[in-house]
Amino acid sequence: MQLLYFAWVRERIGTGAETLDPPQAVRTVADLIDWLGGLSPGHAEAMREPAKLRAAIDQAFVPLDAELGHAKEVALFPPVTGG
Amino acid sequence: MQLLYFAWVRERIGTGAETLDPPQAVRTVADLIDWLGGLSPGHAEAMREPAKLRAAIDQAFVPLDAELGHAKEVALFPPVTGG
Amino acid sequence: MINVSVQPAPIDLPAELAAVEIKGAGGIASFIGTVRGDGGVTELTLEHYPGMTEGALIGLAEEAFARWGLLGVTIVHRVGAMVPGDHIVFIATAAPHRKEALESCAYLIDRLKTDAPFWKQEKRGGEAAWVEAKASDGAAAERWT
Amino acid sequence: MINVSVQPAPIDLPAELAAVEIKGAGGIASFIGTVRGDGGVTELTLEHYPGMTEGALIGLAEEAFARWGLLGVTIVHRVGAMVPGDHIVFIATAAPHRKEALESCAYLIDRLKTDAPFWKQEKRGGEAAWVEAKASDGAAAERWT
Repeated sequence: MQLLYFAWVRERIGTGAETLDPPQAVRTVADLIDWLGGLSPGHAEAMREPAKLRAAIDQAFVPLDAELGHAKEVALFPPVTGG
Repeated sequence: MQLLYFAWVRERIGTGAETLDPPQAVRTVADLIDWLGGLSPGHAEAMREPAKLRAAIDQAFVPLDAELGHAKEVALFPPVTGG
Repeated sequence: MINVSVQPAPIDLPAELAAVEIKGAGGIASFIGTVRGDGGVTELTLEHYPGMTEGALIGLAEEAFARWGLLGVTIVHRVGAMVPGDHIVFIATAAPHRKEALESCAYLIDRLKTDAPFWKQEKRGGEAAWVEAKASDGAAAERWT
Repeated sequence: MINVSVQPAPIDLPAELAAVEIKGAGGIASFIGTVRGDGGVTELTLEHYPGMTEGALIGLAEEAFARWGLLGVTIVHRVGAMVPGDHIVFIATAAPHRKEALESCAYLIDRLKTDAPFWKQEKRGGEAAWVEAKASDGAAAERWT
């Protein structure tokens, strides 16, 4: 699974993209956030407050309780601030 | 009193401006329209339907029942269509 | 900063847009009204009431400036003969935030339609006809009061 | 005609404005968002999600196009490093009449703020900070649903 990180999520983790293979038990975006938090101190810092995170699966915004299904690309980031 | 005419009011009367001295009995814009209608066939044609006329006294829009008072400049024209 | 112009010359959009950009503005809204060529219109002539027109536009600009706390307002209205595609009117508003810029721009074009002494005459081939005021313009202006 | 661009280059306002002018349009509304220099901001950096950003903007443009019967929509959003006064975003809509142009332009900037994956980082002197989303932006986007 391709993971993408933006803004302070990217900064805290130290990379904007990585390919990971989460275990079967990781079924939703919230599960993924929980699991990612255990990977490194940087990941832990980035995933510390799930309420401040937003997500997209295959380039479409999804709520954090969305099922990952057969997602190829999952992105995690703070609320958007463009315009 | 300086009279100004615009759009089809000007075209029907045949001039855009004239200086006239209405009698004392002409107290409101509506009186003026009525009086102007008797001046010439062109004036009559222009003043035929007062409901289609709008007016300004000294460059401020006024309703047709407005008193002329000491007006220096009175303009008569159809509803505006700019923009 | 208020900038009002009633002019026979074509509207220089890039220059007008650049002029309304004020240091500190977060949002600039603008509206351009153009001569539509539908219905067979070949020429449009704009007549106005010199003196009163400028006064009316400055009055509207000042009202919007105060009501929405604007940083800049530009109103440029062309008069005389135009052809389809030509720009009749350009309105731009600059504000710290987008809401004020967008609302005041809509306000100005709605109010200009009913409160400024302009008259349009359309030519279709050889036939000239004065455009009649639309009831919808009165309703659009009313919603701001 | 829909024209969407996400670019590091400065926005060429005169060219973009000219491009959205479609034969037959009676009204063109536009909005420019600029980098504000207040609060001591010296630099603004826009990060985005390549691929998803363009898709989101095209989706919004198509939605507005259909909902308001538009003749043209342009959305240009800059990314990368900018300084106060620079243009971040340009939105323009062309329609037969002013109401549709003005409403759809306001709609697009409101929705862009919540529905397109951009993130702003402000620099004040040496200090960099990610801008937090505003609750008012969510409310502004909601009013169109």
